[in-house]
Amino acid sequence: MSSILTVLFNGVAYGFLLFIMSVGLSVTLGMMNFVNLAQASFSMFGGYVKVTAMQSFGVPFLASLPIVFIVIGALSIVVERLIFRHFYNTDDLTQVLLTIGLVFMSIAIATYAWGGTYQRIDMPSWLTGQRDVLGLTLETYRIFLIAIGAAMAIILVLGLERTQLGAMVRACVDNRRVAGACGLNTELIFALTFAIGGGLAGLGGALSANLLGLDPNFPLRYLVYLLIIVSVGGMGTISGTLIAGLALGIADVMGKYYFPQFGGFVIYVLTVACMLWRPHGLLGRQT
Amino acid sequence: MSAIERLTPERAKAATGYFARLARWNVYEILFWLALAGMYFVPNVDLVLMSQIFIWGLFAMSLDILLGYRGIPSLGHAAFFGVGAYVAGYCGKFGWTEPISALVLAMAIAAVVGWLTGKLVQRVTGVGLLMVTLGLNLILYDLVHRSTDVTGGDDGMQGIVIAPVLGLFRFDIFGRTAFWYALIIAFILFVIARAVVKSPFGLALVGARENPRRMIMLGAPVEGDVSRAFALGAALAGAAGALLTQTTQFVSPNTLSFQRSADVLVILIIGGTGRLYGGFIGALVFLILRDWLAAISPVYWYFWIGLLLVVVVSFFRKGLLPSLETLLNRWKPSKADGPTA
Amino acid sequence: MKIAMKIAASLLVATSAAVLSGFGASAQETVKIGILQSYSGITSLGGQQTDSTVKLFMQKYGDTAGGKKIELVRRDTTGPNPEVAKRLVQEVVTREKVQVLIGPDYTPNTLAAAPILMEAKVPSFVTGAATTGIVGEKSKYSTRTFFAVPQLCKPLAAYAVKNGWKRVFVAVADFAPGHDCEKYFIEALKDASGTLAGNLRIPVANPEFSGYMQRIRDAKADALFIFMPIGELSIGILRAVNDSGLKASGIKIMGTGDITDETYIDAVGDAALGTITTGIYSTQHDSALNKEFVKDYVALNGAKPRIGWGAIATWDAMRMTYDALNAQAGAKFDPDKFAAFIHGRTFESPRGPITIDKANGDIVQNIYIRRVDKVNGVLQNVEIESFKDVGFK
Amino acid sequence: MSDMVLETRDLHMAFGGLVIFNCMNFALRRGERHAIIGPNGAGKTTFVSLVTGLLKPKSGNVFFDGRIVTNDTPQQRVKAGMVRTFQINSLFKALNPLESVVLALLERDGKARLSLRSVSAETKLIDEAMALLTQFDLARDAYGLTEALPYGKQRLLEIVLAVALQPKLLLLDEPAAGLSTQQGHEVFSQLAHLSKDTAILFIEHDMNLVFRYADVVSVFAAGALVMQDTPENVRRSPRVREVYLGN
Repeated sequence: MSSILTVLFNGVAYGFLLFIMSVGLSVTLGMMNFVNLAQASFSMFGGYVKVTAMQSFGVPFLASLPIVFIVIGALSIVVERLIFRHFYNTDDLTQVLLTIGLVFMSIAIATYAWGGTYQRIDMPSWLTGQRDVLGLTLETYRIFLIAIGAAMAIILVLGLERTQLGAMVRACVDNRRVAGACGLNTELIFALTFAIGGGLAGLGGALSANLLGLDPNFPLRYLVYLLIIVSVGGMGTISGTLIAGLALGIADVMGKYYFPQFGGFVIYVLTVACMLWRPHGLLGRQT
Repeated sequence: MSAIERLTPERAKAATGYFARLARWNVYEILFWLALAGMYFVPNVDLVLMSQIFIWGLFAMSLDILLGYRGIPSLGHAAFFGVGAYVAGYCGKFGWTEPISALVLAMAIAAVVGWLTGKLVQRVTGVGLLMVTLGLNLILYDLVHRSTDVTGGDDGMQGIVIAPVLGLFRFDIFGRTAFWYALIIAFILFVIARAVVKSPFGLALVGARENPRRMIMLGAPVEGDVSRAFALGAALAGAAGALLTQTTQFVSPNTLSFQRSADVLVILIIGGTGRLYGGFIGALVFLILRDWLAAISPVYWYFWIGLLLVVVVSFFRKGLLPSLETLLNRWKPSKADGPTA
Repeated sequence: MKIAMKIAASLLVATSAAVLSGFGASAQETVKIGILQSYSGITSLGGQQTDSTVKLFMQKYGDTAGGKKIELVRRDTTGPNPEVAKRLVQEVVTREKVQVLIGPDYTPNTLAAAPILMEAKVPSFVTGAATTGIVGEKSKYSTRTFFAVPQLCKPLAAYAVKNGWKRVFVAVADFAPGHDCEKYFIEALKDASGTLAGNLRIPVANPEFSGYMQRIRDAKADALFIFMPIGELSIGILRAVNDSGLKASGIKIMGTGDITDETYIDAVGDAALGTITTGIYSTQHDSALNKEFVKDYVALNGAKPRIGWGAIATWDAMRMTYDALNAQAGAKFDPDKFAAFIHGRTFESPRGPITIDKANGDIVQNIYIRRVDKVNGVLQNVEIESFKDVGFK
Repeated sequence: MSDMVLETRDLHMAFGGLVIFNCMNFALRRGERHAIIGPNGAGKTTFVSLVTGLLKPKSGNVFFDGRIVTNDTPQQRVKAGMVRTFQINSLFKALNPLESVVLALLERDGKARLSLRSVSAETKLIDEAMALLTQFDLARDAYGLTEALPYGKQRLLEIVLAVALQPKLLLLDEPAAGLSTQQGHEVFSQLAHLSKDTAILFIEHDMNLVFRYADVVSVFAAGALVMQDTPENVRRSPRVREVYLGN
């Protein structure tokens, strides 16, 4: 019984990890309708910023997280102003090509700046090891992941899905001219949304790097996972991303525990089945 | 309102002539293929690289049938390439060494796989379609990669023997046979694909790309057409895969990788969709540049390839070929307007 | 003036002698060595290490061997990509006229290139592919300076049982080398009368291990044997073994040396401590030759990235190339003699003594049991025991 | 064989909890020119979509040509002779008018299947397409970009694509929408030339057009058929006025 609960707990934690990694993409792709694969690169840079802050400047782990959010958010604004804003009206494939190009460039930049090998990531001792909770021995970092993932989910769902800002972003995306005429500063709102999306992606990288390994190839390795989570959840819905992350996370861990012979299949098969069943994602608007 | 006009014979003839003109080969096309063949005689040219460019061009063209003509973006096109590659590999391994018939078999099996894929996804559009094709690709890759006993797995399949083409030309280390074999097969399949897209079926594909709802209200079997387009695209992709196996006498899960699916999409979009030639132009530019960049800047060539993509989408929004056409049309504005079907 | 005349005259004589004897216009023949490694992306470390080692070797032993000037031709295989690797081999063999090849890396690349090298009679060194049987009758010009999978997988079974870890759980990466290793290890475990507590095949694209960890824990084994390719999978599993508390539960963690490769063991961090691995080479190897090698390497290339197995495999390949060229000094390059000279040779390498099998060109070498320890604050694979002259089958 | 080309019996439709139709019974004779009028939200377009199969009713049946077609796909209904146009132009942007009409004819005859023969081999269909374009005064625009056509011409092309299929029943969703009165009359006078084998059901707001070209007028309001009668009677009906002006 205890092993079932531990496996379930680990699945939930993995689900939150998937959510944390993909929520940045969910914001730009879902809310802005911009296929920004470079979110994966923002994640990678988030990881590097964290590592650099901690190792070169002695910043504590928790303090490094807001730094990551701000630095990567600012970087997103720069990229948005310089490049992305010229591509709002292009089709999906053009955006894919543009942003995959940026991903390639980011890999070379990271190799140049931080070298081609994996980074050493030291976690503070209070986040390592295991803790006994209700008779179960649970990994400390996973407890932390669940807590921070849940906090992010609540803030984002309340802050972006249910508020004025969210409505404004949607209005701007649906019709820029009308939104502009209504007195909304579309440029500012777009840039802000990108900053939030980028900052979240950076956080995702910073929070997952110690589990996933951090090297210049990070974006290409995890891009597919980001796409899967966001599309299974449904475009434009943060709660969908959360549900997809949790569902796939639990299924993956359970699958590996009970049916290890199926290997990594579980997540792919579920994705295909889900997209055939609901082509616009679990919570996406089915048109 | 003007009085009702009658259809004059001249007008009817002009209309038929219009379609005939669309199907006719123009001088640029002939020059293009002659130039490809002429590459053989360029001193010190890398013949093997050229043969792989033809293969990638054919592969990208097969995606063009789906993406360019039918408007279906597949993120898993390498699956069909890989099916063709492995069928050709098994043929060579188990004694069916004659390459041309093995290639036809590879196409046939890839077509069946494509048709079934089409059946599965014919009601799905947009992101769902992207993710389903991607997912199927990943599943197939995983299956082949893991099944070491059956496929050789990650190490690749060993013991593939390919007999000389027509019993005369063996695959030599200079890549001479590979060059001509890949070029001629690619050309034959191009001619077939070209005929298909200029046929009524091609018109129906473009119609469904432009407006599927209207096609339904014309009574068109749009869903069946999706399967047929997938079968055709898969057959051509399978041929490209078989060509790769036969010219390299080797096959590995690499032929099925997501990386390949992404690369072929990139190549096609760089070249330009909906023209069949876009894939070949894209393959020429992409592979030659990549080879060159990897040689001069081994560690950082990713940066330059990335920059190339950014530049292409910034300045040649629709790909290189359409930009080239615009340029040519500017020189001779009298060219009759014609759609791309 | 006289001296100048003498020099001119002797140059003239030498030149005409060269022309007459058919050596070409130059007095000094060149030998082109192709280097086909991966320089891009995730796999770029392999190429980087090869380059560093070749640079060191040529700095130390000069750029001529057997009177022939060494010229390098570098190409990027871009990783395990047989389509590219085979094309590049064809390209360097037919257009660049390369006579000796270091690479290509990775098993599929090696297999795809083998027929070309055989047909063109180009001796090659396998410095980065471990599958059994990829050198031998199908490629008699090939020589392996790396290792063969059974070399690393088998000895650990005997070692484990000897130390009383009888029930062993086996976790391998779910791809061809993993399947090979699983087979060899389980065979050896049975021979040593140990028992299999369970086994797992873990997908190569896998960011999450907790389900597997729980399964391993449930099996209550004495030891866990791991085979993972170099990279994030190795880092991930060692961290998972540690974070999940599996290691603290007392199970012994062992595996092939890939999982604690020096190039990224720092990224694993203290989670790697105590891991027992088999290896062909550790920078900690206690010999004068090795100490000199490590000192020179660090002096030339810096302490980072750290020296891994690719470096030693390349070093020995260069060593044999120079020796073989010296052996045929003054004669036209002969690939058959080159291969014949190397096959059957035994010599001392920084890793310890190695022998190239006469019939197969495969390698026979000492396999070391190492334990990850901190040496001067740095994680190192410290050799604690060795198996002498382990064969490649 | 019934002389009704289209009938619906007890058609029930709802989106979520919102009931659009409850018990809609409707009939249309062969060759009839039949107009549907009614205020916005009366369910006119939904009705056309139910009839043509783009939407499925919750219950009830659609009869076409004496046969139940409720579960037929839109394509099957088209093949059976039921063709519609859309309220908003629904054309092929990248195809010119000639290609569009040829495509419609190819689909009508089931000739758009995999083949290696160029479209130009279908000379008969191309002639027919050109004849249709000529008849609807589009021959001069046959090779131009569809996008670049003036709106009225696009509207005509929309109708040509439907007419090309030689339907037994042509459903036109606001064919004159966005057209000037004069253009509207041009469109309808073209339609008047169609053979009497083709019944026409059209939704229209312009009462001049309705009363001039329809044989029968149905009035929809709030998901119900309020009245079905000749144009004269409808014009005079106080109920219809009530429907439009409210109580």
